[in-house]
Amino acid sequence: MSDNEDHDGDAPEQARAGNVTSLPSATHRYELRMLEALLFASAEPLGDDELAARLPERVDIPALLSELQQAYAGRGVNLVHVAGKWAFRTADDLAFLLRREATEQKKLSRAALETLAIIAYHQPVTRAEIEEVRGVSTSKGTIDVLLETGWIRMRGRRRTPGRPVTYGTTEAFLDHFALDEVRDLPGLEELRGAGLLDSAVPIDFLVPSPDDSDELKEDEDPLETGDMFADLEEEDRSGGAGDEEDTSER
Amino acid sequence: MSDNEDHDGDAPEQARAGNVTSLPSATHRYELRMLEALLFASAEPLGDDELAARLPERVDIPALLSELQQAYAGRGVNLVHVAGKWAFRTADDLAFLLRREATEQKKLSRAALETLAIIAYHQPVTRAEIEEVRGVSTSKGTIDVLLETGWIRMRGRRRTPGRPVTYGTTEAFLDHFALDEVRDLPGLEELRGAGLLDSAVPIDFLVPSPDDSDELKEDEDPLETGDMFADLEEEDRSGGAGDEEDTSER
Amino acid sequence: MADEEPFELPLHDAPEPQGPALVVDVDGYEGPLDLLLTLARSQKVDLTRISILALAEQYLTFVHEARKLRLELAADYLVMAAWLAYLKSRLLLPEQKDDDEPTGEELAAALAFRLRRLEAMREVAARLMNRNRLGRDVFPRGAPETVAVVRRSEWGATIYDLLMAYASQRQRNSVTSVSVGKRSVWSLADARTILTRLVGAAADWAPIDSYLATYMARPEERVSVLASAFSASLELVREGKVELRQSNPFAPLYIRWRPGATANETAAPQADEAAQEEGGRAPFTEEDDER
Repeated sequence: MSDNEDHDGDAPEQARAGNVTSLPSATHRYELRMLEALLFASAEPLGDDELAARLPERVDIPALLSELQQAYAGRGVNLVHVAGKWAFRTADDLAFLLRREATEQKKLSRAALETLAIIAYHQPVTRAEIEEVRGVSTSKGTIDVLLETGWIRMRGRRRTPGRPVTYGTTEAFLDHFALDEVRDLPGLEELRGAGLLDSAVPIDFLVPSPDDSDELKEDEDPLETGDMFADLEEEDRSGGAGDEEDTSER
Repeated sequence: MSDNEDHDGDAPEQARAGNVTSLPSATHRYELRMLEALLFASAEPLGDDELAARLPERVDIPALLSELQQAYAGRGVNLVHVAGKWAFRTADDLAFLLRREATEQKKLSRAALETLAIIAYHQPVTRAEIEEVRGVSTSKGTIDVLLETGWIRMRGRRRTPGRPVTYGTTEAFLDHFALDEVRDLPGLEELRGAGLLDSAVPIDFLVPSPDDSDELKEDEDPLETGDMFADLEEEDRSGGAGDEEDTSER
Repeated sequence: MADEEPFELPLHDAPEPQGPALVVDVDGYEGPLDLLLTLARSQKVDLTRISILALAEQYLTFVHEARKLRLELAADYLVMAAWLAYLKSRLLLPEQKDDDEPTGEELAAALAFRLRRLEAMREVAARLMNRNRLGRDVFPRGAPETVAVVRRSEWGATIYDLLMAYASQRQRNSVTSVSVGKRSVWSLADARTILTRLVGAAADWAPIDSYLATYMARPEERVSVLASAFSASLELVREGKVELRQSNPFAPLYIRWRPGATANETAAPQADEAAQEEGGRAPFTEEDDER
């Protein structure tokens, strides 16, 4: 037991080192044990005064603390000084032991699914265009959730007044939906064949053939630095109606 | 990350000291630290399987545990084996120091204490059997108080007429009374030797020993869903005398 | 342990076979077996060497005294008394050879066993309580570091969900635009009601468009509003209620309430029809009937 020996070894060493403090090594050890137990059992970090109140009077608390701290220095648990008080804490490098990953299965809301579908089929597409297809305004939250899935991305800015951000799908989108390329998304006839569209759709009803190529279109400008954050917020401010829609639609 | 540096620093030292054992000493020390951190961080005892799940695969957990236990043997905090698991607990001789940490313990009535002892030593045991030993009917309140402590549990149903619920002790019981297993109950051997754990009048053969294993006995059926609540009440109704006794008992 | 309840009753509670201590209420005992155990202790001998006969007598005396004092005794105590009386008789009477029942000695042994077992349970309960107990004598880590759970969301959606969402919303929107068109048609009755109300309230010529402006905000309704309003105004002219004027083709069309046919006059017969109900609502009622 290397740790124990280390510790046991300390007392005689100290005794040898200085005769003044050598005498009460059993007492010293007992004091160290008391301090250790107090700090271990306490629900809160303990300050010097709190320790003093619980330990016998003549105990040299600072000396004991620094000894205990050294004893635990290389260990799995360390004695740390936090906010002027003392507490045992798991060593920083072992924090990963106390972490567990939990994956939560979440389902996309209908609004998010619809928005995602429009982005997939109509990309590159702006928020205003999504709203036009859906017939309702789209909350920023919906776009945010989709960005979080990693399935959509901001592609650029449309070269029109207001220079709105254009959205498109990502490779992760293709991965998730097991699509080889975005052009594999079924077209009008296939949707109808699958019974997803009934035959009563108007004559001018079109299902675009999607294109997620990285290359910007002629009417797209690249995103500027900072677009990732600042401009989304800007959009949010302009689309005040978005939040209302979120609740009404479901 | 001072801890990490310490750790790194130790390895070469140890390597210098003895070349034979030097090679895995850094790893060994790291494993010991991980084990220490895991056990120190938890207020509940951890079983070998729980430790194994959190430590790298090749780690020799039993060896590390006994090493750690020795390291802490004379300290203010000890590594103890309770309920078949491992936990750090303050040394028992320092109890006086920690009075302030003591949690308010609900005082058990004499009836509850006797009932607890009978459940512990005679488990699995039915209420009728408890009453037979005590010579008095047991109020539902007594069983409820014990269930509330978390020290006893309903195990199953005895396969006899009326299918009475059987009771046994829990892991929390073992943890609370610092018992490694139910066979470590104080005085168990003497009681068994004197035939006092037998339910019937003295016979020298067939001396049962208490058993808190989760596995049901041949004459036990599992509890059904809803047993936890409904059937206790049912029992209560049948044991009308119980309530009277409840007031007298205290 | 000082803080545990004692298992033995305090001495002053222990009843003497004779004397005022008997008045002690039975509530102090955990049932008849407990009472017997307390009485047995007063024999001051090892439980294995106790005189069951003497014990039975003590118990019966106790119960007798209690009844004399008209103390309420729980049924348990009386059952035990009856059993002990039986036991006493078995112990005192000579053995009967042809008896299937257990002998007095066997019964006495059974009682002695039960007393010893109860006492043993009390002893081990005390020993259990005196162990190092968690939270009283030994302590766990006061500030356990709980395992932090890092949540990662995994979004689920199938290609079918996606296509369903796409197809259904596109279809939904292609259908709703038709139904909006239907709803935006102005009926002749609507136009008549509104014109009567608005034009009747004004005194002079005014372009008919000025009355309709607010109803033509939605472009898809514009045509319908104009057409219905024009038809309605022609009808009102035929009835002699309003006058129309247009300077030349495609010039603004002016409308006014015909002088003499005041709004009040026209309202009067309608109000009659509506059985004197609120005049303001009457035109609606009339128009509804026409429909």
